[in-house]
Amino acid sequence: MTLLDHLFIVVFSCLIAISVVRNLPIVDKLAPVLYGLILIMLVRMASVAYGGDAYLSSFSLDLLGFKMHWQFTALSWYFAIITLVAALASAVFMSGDWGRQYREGGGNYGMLQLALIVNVFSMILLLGSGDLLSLFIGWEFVSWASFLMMVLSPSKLAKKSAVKYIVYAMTGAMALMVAIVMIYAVNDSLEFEQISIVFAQMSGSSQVALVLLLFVAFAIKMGLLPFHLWQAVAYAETPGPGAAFLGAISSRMGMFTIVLVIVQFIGLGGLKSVGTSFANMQTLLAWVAALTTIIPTYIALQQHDAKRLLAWHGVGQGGYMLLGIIMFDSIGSAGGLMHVLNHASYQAALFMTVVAVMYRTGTSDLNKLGGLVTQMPLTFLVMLIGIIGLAGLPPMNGFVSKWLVYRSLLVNGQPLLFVAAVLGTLGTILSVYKLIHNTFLGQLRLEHQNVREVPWSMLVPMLGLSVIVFITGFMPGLILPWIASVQESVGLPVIAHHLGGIEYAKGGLDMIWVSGILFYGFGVGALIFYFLGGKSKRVHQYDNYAGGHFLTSDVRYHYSNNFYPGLMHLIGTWYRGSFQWLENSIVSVMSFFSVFFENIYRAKQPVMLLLIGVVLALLALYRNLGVGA
Amino acid sequence: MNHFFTVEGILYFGAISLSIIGLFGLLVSKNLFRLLLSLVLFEAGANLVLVLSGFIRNGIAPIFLDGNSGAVMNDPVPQALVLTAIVIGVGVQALALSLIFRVKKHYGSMDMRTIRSKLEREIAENAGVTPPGSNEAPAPVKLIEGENS
Amino acid sequence: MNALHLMAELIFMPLIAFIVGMMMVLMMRKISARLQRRIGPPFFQPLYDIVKLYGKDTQISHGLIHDIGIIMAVGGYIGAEILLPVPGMEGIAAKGGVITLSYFLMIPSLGMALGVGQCANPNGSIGISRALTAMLAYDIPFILVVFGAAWHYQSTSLIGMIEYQQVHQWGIVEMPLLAIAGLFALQGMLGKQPFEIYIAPAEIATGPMVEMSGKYMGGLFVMQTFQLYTAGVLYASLFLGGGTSFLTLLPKAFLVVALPMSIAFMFPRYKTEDVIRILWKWPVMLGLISLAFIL
Amino acid sequence: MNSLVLLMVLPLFAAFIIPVVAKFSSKLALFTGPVVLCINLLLIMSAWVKVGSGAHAIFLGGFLPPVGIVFYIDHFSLLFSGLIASMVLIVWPWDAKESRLYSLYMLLSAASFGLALSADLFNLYVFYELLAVATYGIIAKQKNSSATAASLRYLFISSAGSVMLLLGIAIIYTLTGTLNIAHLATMTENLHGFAGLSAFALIAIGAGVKAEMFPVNSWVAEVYGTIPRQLSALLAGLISKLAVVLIIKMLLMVFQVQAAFDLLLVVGMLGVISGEMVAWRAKDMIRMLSFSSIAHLGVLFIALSIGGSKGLWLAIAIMLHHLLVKGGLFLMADRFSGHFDKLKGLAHHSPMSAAVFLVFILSLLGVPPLPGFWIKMALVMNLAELGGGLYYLAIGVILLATIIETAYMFNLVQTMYLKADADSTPLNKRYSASYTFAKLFALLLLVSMVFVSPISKRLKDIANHSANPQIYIHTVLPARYLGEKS
Amino acid sequence: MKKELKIKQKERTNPLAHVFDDFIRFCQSKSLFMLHYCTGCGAIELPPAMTSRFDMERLGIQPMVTPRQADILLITGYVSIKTLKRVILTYEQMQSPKYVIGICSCTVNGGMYWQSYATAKKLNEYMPVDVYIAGCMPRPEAVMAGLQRLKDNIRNDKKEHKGSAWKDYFKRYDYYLGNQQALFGEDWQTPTDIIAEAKLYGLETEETYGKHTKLLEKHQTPLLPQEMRIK
Repeated sequence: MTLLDHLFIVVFSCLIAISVVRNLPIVDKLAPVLYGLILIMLVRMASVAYGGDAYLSSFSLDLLGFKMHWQFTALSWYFAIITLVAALASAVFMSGDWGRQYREGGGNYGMLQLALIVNVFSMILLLGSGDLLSLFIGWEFVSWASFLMMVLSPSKLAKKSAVKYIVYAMTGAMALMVAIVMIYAVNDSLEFEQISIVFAQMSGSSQVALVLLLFVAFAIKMGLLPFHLWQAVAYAETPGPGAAFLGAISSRMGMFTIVLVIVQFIGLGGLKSVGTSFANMQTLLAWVAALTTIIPTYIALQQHDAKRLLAWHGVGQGGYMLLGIIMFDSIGSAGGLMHVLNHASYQAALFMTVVAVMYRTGTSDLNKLGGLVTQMPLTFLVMLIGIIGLAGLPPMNGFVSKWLVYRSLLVNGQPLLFVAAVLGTLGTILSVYKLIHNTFLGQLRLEHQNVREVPWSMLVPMLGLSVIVFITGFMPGLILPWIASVQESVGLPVIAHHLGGIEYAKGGLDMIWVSGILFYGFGVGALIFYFLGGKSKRVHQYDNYAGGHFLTSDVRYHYSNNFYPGLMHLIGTWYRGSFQWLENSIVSVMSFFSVFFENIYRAKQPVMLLLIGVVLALLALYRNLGVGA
Repeated sequence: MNHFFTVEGILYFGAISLSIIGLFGLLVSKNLFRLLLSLVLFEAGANLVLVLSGFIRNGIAPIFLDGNSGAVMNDPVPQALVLTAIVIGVGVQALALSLIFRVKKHYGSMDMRTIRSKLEREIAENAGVTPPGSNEAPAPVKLIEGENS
Repeated sequence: MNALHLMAELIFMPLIAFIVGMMMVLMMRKISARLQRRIGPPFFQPLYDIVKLYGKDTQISHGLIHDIGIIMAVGGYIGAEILLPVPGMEGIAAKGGVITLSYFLMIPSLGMALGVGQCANPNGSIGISRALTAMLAYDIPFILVVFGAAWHYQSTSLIGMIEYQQVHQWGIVEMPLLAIAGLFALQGMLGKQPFEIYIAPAEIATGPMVEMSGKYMGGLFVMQTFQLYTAGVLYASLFLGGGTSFLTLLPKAFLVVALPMSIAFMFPRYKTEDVIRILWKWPVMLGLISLAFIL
Repeated sequence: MNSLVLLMVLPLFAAFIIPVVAKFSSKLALFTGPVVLCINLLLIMSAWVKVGSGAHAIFLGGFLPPVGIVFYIDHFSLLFSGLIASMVLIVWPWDAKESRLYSLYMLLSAASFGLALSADLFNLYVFYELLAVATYGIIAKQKNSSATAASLRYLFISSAGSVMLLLGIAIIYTLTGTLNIAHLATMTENLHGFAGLSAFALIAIGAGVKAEMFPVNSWVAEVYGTIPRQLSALLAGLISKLAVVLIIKMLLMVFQVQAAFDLLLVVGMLGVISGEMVAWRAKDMIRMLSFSSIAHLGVLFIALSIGGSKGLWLAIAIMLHHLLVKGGLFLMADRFSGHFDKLKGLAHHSPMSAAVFLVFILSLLGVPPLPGFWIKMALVMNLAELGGGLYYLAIGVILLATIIETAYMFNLVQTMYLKADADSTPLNKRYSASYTFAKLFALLLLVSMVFVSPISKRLKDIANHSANPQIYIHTVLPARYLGEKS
Repeated sequence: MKKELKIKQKERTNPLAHVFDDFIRFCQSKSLFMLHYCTGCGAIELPPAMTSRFDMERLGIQPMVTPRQADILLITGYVSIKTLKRVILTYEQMQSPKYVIGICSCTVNGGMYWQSYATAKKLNEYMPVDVYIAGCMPRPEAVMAGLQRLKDNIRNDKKEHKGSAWKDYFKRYDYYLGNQQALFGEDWQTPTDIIAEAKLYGLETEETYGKHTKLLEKHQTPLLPQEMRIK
């Protein structure tokens, strides 16, 4: 009974426990404890993250001639630790006052807790998969689990977007099944090593087919460009902390499988050999990643619902991870992998702040909020740290992984990709400022005068996550060993790192010094501000320059709607929703065929069909055999 | 084409043309009864083909053999088979006739097309659904709740 | 680099930046005056303005975030100065390269944006939305220039770049088009005339500075000095070979800052979308062409 | 072993006795049918044990083949006859009071037993016709008169199909001079020409009418739309499978040639695509289920096109799975009557029926733990092993069908879990036997989820045993006949 | 003629503070931001003062847009009652040390509108005025001279006390408020809170409060700034 078996057993028993006790009041206390327990089990296996070898599970199934076994490598441990921390945070968030309000609002609270543990269980199962078939089963479990989480919210739009998600997810699963079948057909085994062996033997066109199928399957889950339409609406409509959990880690399972299958077993040589010299598969993937950083970010810029805005950013940041990993060099892949953890931390924190604002004000529409910084200062602090992380500015961890991605683009000499990534970053800065400005800054509305700070049960996970965002930013050396051991286990060049940051021949990064200098600068600025200048008088929000006009409460003196008019004048016409049009056209083609077949079935005289069928069959046989009577 | 003008060639041609006529009748005719008759022709043609499969040129029917086993005999087995096939055909056609009477009584018309569209509308109604793509009148728009239910 | 040397650098680098920056502000106002055939302000005018603003008896604040905004604005630039190597003093340029520096230049604008946000004045918010859009506009060519330079000098640390240029010719000689694109981007970065829509005085009452009084306005003036100094010295060390001593560095920096200034006062103000269109069209095109040569 | 003929004789006898018995006491008439079926079930069980892994042939009337009619008994045919007996018992119309309907059911089961057991081509044709007549009778017997119209239209297409079947048999007879399948199996070489294959095509499409094959299954929507749910469960679940058994007998023994496989493959793919597409547009449960059963029979044909024992094993597994799932869904269908929008909030009224519905759908889609997944996985793996463009196209079609199925099934599930509003019909919650049987089927499905590997091993030996022609020929044809011939 | 009103703010005594204060006053005199608020016809004289002929920038004076940044409030020309409301709000939004320069004789004594019903005759009744520049539109030279005078007053305010008239607004706020209420009615109020400002910076005297401030408290709901609170 290896440690991995203990982990599986503990997770499964937690699933049973929560499903039994989910409608009783004690689930609020039990859920966080259980997730903490799983986290401890995971930490016990931490040796794999510091260069130890993978844990093999003693379970193995042999069904219908397919052998299945499970293992836990450094890669799976890295993703598992992110999943567990995100699950613990959202469980603590869920089981406090938010849960009580959700229950009173008619939501099915027990099912939400169950959905969370089912998600965690299926993710652990996927992460622990040892061969292609267990990977596929884990993959299906994860898609169905997140469908279960999405379908819980009572709104009609949520259910419609959940169904749209499951259709996308099933398309991905079927593409994965075809790829697995192509690999199985060659020499009847489903081990991971088979991928590289089979890939080497394959002809050019089927190589392209295999890589494209694998990429389509994983891109759908990660919401990369052509398949990104489902993710934002689905995650925005998921109830409260569920959105935080899904936004943080659920779509990163696609990243796990991309690293596991495409990076580890097909590798850079494989990708480069596929396709013509100019447009090989690596440039294609890189450009999909680059476009994914830009287009969803600028769609997010347009949203006026906070959850939708954050969900679109989740899609955008996925592009960074792929951009980093596709460079296949030490710093690029380290940047991509680290971005998974960074993004999970601040995306979960930001989603929780938006849910906290909804908990107090009842709406997340950016045009109906404003000025809440005086009422909810701690939530503002968490959102501030979160947006600095999301925008990738120095003190926070987002900067470290973005710096790594930029550095690798610089070293590999990719100017256009570099500009695309920067375009994505700037778009993020613009839209996160719009988020924090419209929610917390500006004029406070009358109806929000007596809004109070959210209770501690919601503040603790938010503050915890923002501490993680800051600590991993200030001392990236804490998580870089994990990434180094992941790189080693996946066969990528390992990154040289120390506690402060990254050593690199042509210009490294030392976050302790950089953040130190920044705080030194803030200290000097504060000194100048408080000691050189005199006392300043706090004034009411109506004591404001308005060209001599007397401000009163009947006219709202606040600017939030259509926040970037200049930018929108220029690029407004580019939002033609061409992907939406593509999706609609596919659906209309399908409905055309279905009407065509339906009319066949309404034939007046079915014998006609019989005659046509017989004649065609005989013709086919005649041609097929090619010989006369 | 040489064996076409032999005896069995002509007989085969007759049998096959009979079944083709029956098939053509099935395709073209609208009236139920004419459909049934063309079905009868079609089955008769097929039975003829089955009988002919046992035909051997200038063989005589086995019944006429009085002991001398030297002569060439036609194969009796398909004839036995045809008997059952004809009996089955008759049974089916009788059942079809009774069904046609009840359908005529209920739908009041013998035209297959009106029966089909009426049948389709009845199925859709008892399933509570608008009939699929009925091209007569477009589905009535529900202006007022329950107004045109 | 012992602790004492570092402590000295931590203090003197921002101080030098402040002084040189004030001289640059003076030069700017003198150039604009001379162009209008006026005499222009006396020599110490920037110092007087800043001291007067800090010496104000009363000033208003809209909340803690308003104060923190100004602190982040000034502090961000002080941090950026230490990342910017000057002859004799290198600060921690080795620890973070030119990418970190370009991110450091974004922190003050974000800090100011937060501060202005809490002023709850729509003029300020409109100004900030235009300022961030302008940042989006000028940062693309700037990043392209940084990419070209880093790729050409094969390192991202400014010290390495300066040494390379001491040995070989200056950057401007080897990458002329990139230098021109850099100037174009510099025009946008300094927020001078053609791209100055976000502090349009008549239209949105100087945008972000609408509610800044006393020491808050003083902070922004100090930030302006740092901004000019950083732009000048960064451009000089990227393309004009930096200076082995201050005597060689300062004339270059002043020249670099003087050029956009003199161009600036000829132009009216562009609309925001025109700012983006121009800054995304011409400098980016120039940059890409020059990159084609370098790569 | 000869008692197995009783399987066919008893129901026929009962079919004619029931109207007479009904004169005396209607209760006796009510019970004769199920009693006969129970006896048959017992006979089948005893035969199953006796046959063991071997096979047995019964020569009717003592005439040795190739003249006489032969019944071939092995686990494959016993399995089917067991299914027939149990399915007709489940679907027995207890509330219908006419004795004539019971005799028609008896006729139906007699014909099915005959079809499952007999090994002679013309004999198969006779039982196929008997089955057809019994089906027309039962469909026409329903109270609403639209059923008569549906059965009339069904009669026309089906009898046209059986004429095609007759033509096929005639061609085979002209080519080989015999109709005993074992005898045919020995002289396959002259059947593999164009004439032989065209005979197979005629037989396949002729029998295809009842097996809901693509071009000829337009009757499905009309008939299932008018008859009660239990009967459509029987028809969709089992009777269509019996027609496929007829094709299987011909395919396995005689026509193991690539041209035949390609024909079945193309027809199967068209069936899958057309079934799924129209089911996607369906707006009520019965129409959706009928087109979904067309699609799944298409999958069955694709499985058959793999050929050999592997193909047969997959076909049997798919047939059993489809019987359980489609039968269960049809049995539950009267709980989901009416337009989908009317089903809003159904899951909150009766969570149990929604849960059972979900289990069936998830197994239909092939979601991992459920047996549906293992069957789909094995099917796709075997198709890939054969290689070749057409087979990969088949894989693509099957998986595309799964995606379309997910779309419309979960659109329905989503409306069920919505909040009920004004015009959603209250559930008819009265007790109905078929709902309990549907729950039994769901339970069977979940149980089989646990025993997937033993069941699949069992099915594999049945398939290996009944798929190789040598065993078939040796049990049916006497040794001395073979002696001279081979 | 007015008795010297004692304000609570203590003068800093230590010598270093003196040097420092002198330096700040010197810089204040050298750098003045002018809020160009064109209330009347006199405004046309200011552009020439700023352009190349007279070049106000030599004196360190820059035009600024918002009252928050401005030091000098130039009231040019007659002040109608309606404009006076905006002038007072702008004045109160300016940060002290702030100076008011009344240009044109209309601000001094009503000028040619001396008997009009619609204008405010004496500007210094409503706010303390530092320098008056008479003339029915004084020429730019006069404006420059007035500005120069203001600079001198600021520089040697210590001796002549002519440069800190702005304190008078806080010291005798009740008098000014009374005049304003006489003009605009009892319920006259501005969103700026002068009393709290006086308290904060210790510029209040016994004359700051009086009958009129009590009227103000009766009408104005105190606009207290939202304090940031955790719970």
